[in-house]
Amino acid sequence: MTVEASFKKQLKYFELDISFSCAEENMMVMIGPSGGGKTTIIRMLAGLEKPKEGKIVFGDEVWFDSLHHINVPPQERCLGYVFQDYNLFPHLNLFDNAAFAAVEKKEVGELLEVFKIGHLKKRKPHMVSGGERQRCAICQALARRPRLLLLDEPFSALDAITRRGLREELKSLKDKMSFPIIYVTHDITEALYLADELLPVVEGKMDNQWLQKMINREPSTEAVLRAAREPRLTLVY
Amino acid sequence: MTVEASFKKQLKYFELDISFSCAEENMMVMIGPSGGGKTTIIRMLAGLEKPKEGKIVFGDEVWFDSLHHINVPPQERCLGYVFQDYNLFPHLNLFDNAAFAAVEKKEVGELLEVFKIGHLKKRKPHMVSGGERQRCAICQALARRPRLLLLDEPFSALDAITRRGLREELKSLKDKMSFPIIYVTHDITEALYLADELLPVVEGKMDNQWLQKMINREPSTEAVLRAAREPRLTLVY
Amino acid sequence: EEKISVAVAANFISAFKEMAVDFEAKTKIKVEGTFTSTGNLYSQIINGAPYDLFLSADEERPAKLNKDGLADTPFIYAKGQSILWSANKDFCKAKTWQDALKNEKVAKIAIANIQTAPYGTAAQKALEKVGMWNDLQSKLVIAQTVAQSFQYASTSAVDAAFCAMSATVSADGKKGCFFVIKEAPEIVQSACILKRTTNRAAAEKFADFLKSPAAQEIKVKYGYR
Amino acid sequence: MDYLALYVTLKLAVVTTVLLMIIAAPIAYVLAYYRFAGKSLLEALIYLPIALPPTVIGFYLIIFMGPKGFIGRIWEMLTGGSLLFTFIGIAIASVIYSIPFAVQPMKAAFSKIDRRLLESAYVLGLSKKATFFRVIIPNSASGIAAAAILVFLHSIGAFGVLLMVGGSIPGETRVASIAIYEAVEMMNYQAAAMMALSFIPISYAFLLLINKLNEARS
Amino acid sequence: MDYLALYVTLKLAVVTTVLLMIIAAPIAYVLAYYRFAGKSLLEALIYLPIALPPTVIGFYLIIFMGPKGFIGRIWEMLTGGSLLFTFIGIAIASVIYSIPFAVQPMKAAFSKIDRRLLESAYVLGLSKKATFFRVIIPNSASGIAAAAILVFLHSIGAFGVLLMVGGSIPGETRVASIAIYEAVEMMNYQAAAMMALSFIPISYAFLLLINKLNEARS
Ligand SMILES: Nc1ncnc2c1ncn2[C@@H]1O[C@H](COP(=O)(O)OP(=O)(O)OP(=O)(O)O)[C@@H](O)[C@H]1O
Ligand SMILES: Nc1ncnc2c1ncn2[C@@H]1O[C@H](COP(=O)(O)OP(=O)(O)OP(=O)(O)O)[C@@H](O)[C@H]1O
Ligand SMILES: [Mg+2]
Ligand SMILES: [Mg+2]
Repeated sequence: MTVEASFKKQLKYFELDISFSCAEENMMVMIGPSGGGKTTIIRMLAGLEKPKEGKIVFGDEVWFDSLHHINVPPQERCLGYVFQDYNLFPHLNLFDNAAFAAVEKKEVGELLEVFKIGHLKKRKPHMVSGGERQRCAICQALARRPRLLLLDEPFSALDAITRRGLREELKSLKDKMSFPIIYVTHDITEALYLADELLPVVEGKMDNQWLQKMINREPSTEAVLRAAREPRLTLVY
Repeated sequence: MTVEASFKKQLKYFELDISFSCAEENMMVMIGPSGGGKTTIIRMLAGLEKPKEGKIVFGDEVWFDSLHHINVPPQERCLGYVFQDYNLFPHLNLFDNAAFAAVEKKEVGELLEVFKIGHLKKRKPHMVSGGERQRCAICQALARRPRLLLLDEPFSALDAITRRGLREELKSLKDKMSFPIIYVTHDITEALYLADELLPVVEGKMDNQWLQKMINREPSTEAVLRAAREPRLTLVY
Repeated sequence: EEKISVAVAANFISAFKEMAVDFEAKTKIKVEGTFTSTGNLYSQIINGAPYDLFLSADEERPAKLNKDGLADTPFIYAKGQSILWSANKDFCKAKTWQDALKNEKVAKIAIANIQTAPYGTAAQKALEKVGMWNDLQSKLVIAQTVAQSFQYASTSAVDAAFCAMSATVSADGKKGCFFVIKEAPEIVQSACILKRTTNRAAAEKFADFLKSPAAQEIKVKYGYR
Repeated sequence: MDYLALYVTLKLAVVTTVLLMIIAAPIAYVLAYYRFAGKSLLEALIYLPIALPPTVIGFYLIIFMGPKGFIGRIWEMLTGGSLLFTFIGIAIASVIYSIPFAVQPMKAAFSKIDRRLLESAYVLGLSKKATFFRVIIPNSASGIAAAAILVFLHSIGAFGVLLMVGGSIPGETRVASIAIYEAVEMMNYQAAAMMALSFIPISYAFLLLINKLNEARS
Repeated sequence: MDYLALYVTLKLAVVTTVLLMIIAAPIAYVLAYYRFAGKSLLEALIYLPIALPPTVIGFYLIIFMGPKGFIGRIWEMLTGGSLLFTFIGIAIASVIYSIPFAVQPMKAAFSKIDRRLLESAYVLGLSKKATFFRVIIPNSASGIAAAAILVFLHSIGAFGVLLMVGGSIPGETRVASIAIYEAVEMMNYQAAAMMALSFIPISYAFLLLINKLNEARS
């Protein structure tokens, strides 16, 4: 199933105006400066925010169409969404959180193991570390067997090694379940590694230049000054 | 002023047992796997959690001493702490949040500008993006002119360019104010760039091997398989 | 087991309870009382409350029920006497109650609500008769019921209170002293059998009992006539 | 000491509390999350039972619940019996009398819940109703406890209303507070004080129970 | 319509609400954040005024506030006057009578506050007291509003207690609920209904005010 979306919305300091599509089994990575509108885009896909105009089509379902006044509520879009601030339900332990909307309760235990928090399943969210909470939120989203997965900086609180492992797991899970994934990250290496498609979002619009600028940044005078101390690392992921 | 700390505490799955010191004007970077105890260490330094035994000395002040039953409350430690989940006060707008414990109200406006959220100062925290909230939390911590700055993944929600800029700002601010900084990050490049000292924390203990393992990881069979697709980037910061 | 339900004006509780016990012993008919202000009982009755008998604190309401076809002809079941009571025994050293009230030290006097409580109306009439009503206005404290008027006096919240003779037989009542207010009209309390009663025979038996010498004895014991 | 009256009191308080928790929750939900014309007016009406003196409420309840009243007639059609002067009658009166104490704290608790939790539940496919039971209710425990405490204690003390609607039928509608009232009216202050003191252990036990439940949750 | 009584009622309700917000906040704070032996017992005592029939509370208040009572004697030493049958007297009675309605919702709101906000305030150097005023209070707005609404309305309807402590002195202690009670007793049901209906706009206006304040905050 392919997601196709195009929408406009006036935010306070710029207009969001973007269109993109993400094919089945593909992973689209959104990247861009802070405050650029990535989370807002994800929220619109999830049905939590309403574009001023535009259209969202998933496969042959129309989720949103400003012309025909169609707006499918989040419940019926059947997707997985890991929020940027990964809020779990504070009254439930990690297992119950992950199992909150699970299709098969059995899978939940496995998922928690895959994400290496199986031993913490009896703990409440405030009793575990930030990275552990984040991983639980991913389990929660996956356990409901979504048709589309929205991940808003899901690994931001994880160390490189854990992150690397989980990214692999996510990839293989995706292959098993075959749904499109839209992924927000600030880590370009990660973006380039994961992405089937890249969507650089700057001030609400797609901006391919930004990515270029970011990677091959001309060493400015300032940068030269710093160069003495800066490590040049070749990261082997 | 130098911080010296050593403490022990039994956590559920491992024992935290570590000692370190961080000299004035130095930045100590803590890095390590998720759930390894970094946040717990920071919380102990802040006085929010009590080690089972140990000692924390800041300059000539004793903040904590299990032998002499000394435990200076967080209020009197006069430090800046950016929490991992950067919780701002939901009832205040960004300006009031940053000014919450400011020594000079005048500085607050400047700080917000430095961190590029000056235009958002009238907004409530739930009305801005994750990265913007995070930057505000840093302003809040700095505005109180702390004697020691604790940063728990302060830039995790920021894109590389913004991050780069802010890191510079932080560095120059630090030079102006001259306080020790303890910094948690998952970004090794960042760690190596910023650190005067590095503290790799694994399962509650210092583990220098971990860093080695992380950087020069032997390409495993798995990694070889992946190699075809993996980009090898040279990041110029 | 036979049973009747009686709505009783709150001032008559003590006497009623003893009568009920006596009556039950004699007739094996159980008597249940509901006690509250006459006004409340009245509004219950006109809204269909399942009482068999109504013992009012006045004559007016039973008469009205009778007129509206809700009750039989009323009869008088008790007469009460107004008194002026004080917790301070020195208070009664004066010759008359008028003199006692004129004492400088008497700053506050309780009286039951002159509009809603029969004892309040009676006290007002007595004061008017002796020409003290206007002068005492600033010292008067209004209690809602005659029992409350007595409470004020017994807790020394006021220096003296117009209340019912029946108050003097209680434990606290015995601790103080009182004047009988002869100038006050007697408080005539009348009762009636309600038309909706489901057990007329038993209700009539209790009505008769109220007029019997045995009941009279209890009434006197509690300060009624 | 009138133990039967104490028993009726407890029974009434428990019944009222349970019923009101069920009735008040949806009302509080609507007040906390919806905006509509006349909402404040509706709220004012719901809260009216606190503002009115108990005798006045009792007075109107008699009218409504009496054989000629709206509720009374429906009840008679359904059951053939009368509502006034029965336990069910005082239970209904007590529920109406205490509604505001259940609605207000629940509304406050519901409206305090982090919107993001609700959004999270919606995205996970939960209907509004399911979200209410699985997210809102469990995260409002302290507000619900507050409501339960206020309602329970308030219905122990309720008296003016019950006397009007219930009379004083031993074992059925005669509650402890009526017994106290009668003792006071009879100037039997010691008996009144004894009875009133017995409320302390009852309230205490209930508070302990609620606090325990509340702690177990969090 | 007895406008003077209505005026006294409003004045009393406002005074009670303001006083209770100030008195109840620290009590609620202690109950929400501290654990100590006998806490539940203390709580039960604080809540007792709801559980007791108003006439009983009134009775004990007369004793305490009377010339021989503890409070009454202190007051007389300080001011030379009597406390009973004055506006201040009924204000005190009304405060005591409504304490539970202020404490319970505030406690619920305080205990719901995210611990991390408190930690953040402590680290920023705020004392517990400053944290209370700058973090806890502003983030408990809905609970405080609930408390204010309950207290305000409850003191409008308070009547049994006031009747006893106040003595129905026009312009001083005669509140509207007493006027209603008298109208009912005198079988003047229309006047009672009129007076009771006048509570609706009053309650409505107050609710609007509180809701506006609450919205402005959030
Ligand atoms: N609820 C809101 N109401 C109004 N404006 C908002 C709201 N949330 C965010 N914004 C603003 O909209 C813009 C886009 O925010 P968004 O959260 O989509 O950015 P983002 O790309 O996700 O940023 P980050 O990488 O920092 O998370 C920002 O300028 C932000 O201040
Ligand atoms: N409040 C708590 N009570 C008990 N255990 C806790 C609590 N918070 C965290 N833990 C546990 O203590 C360990 C260390 O947690 P900590 O938050 O210090 O890790 P961290 O290094 O900061 O991890 P991350 O990088 O994911 O933030 C973890 O195993 C975690 O589950
Ligand atoms: Mg975002
Ligand atoms: Mg952490």
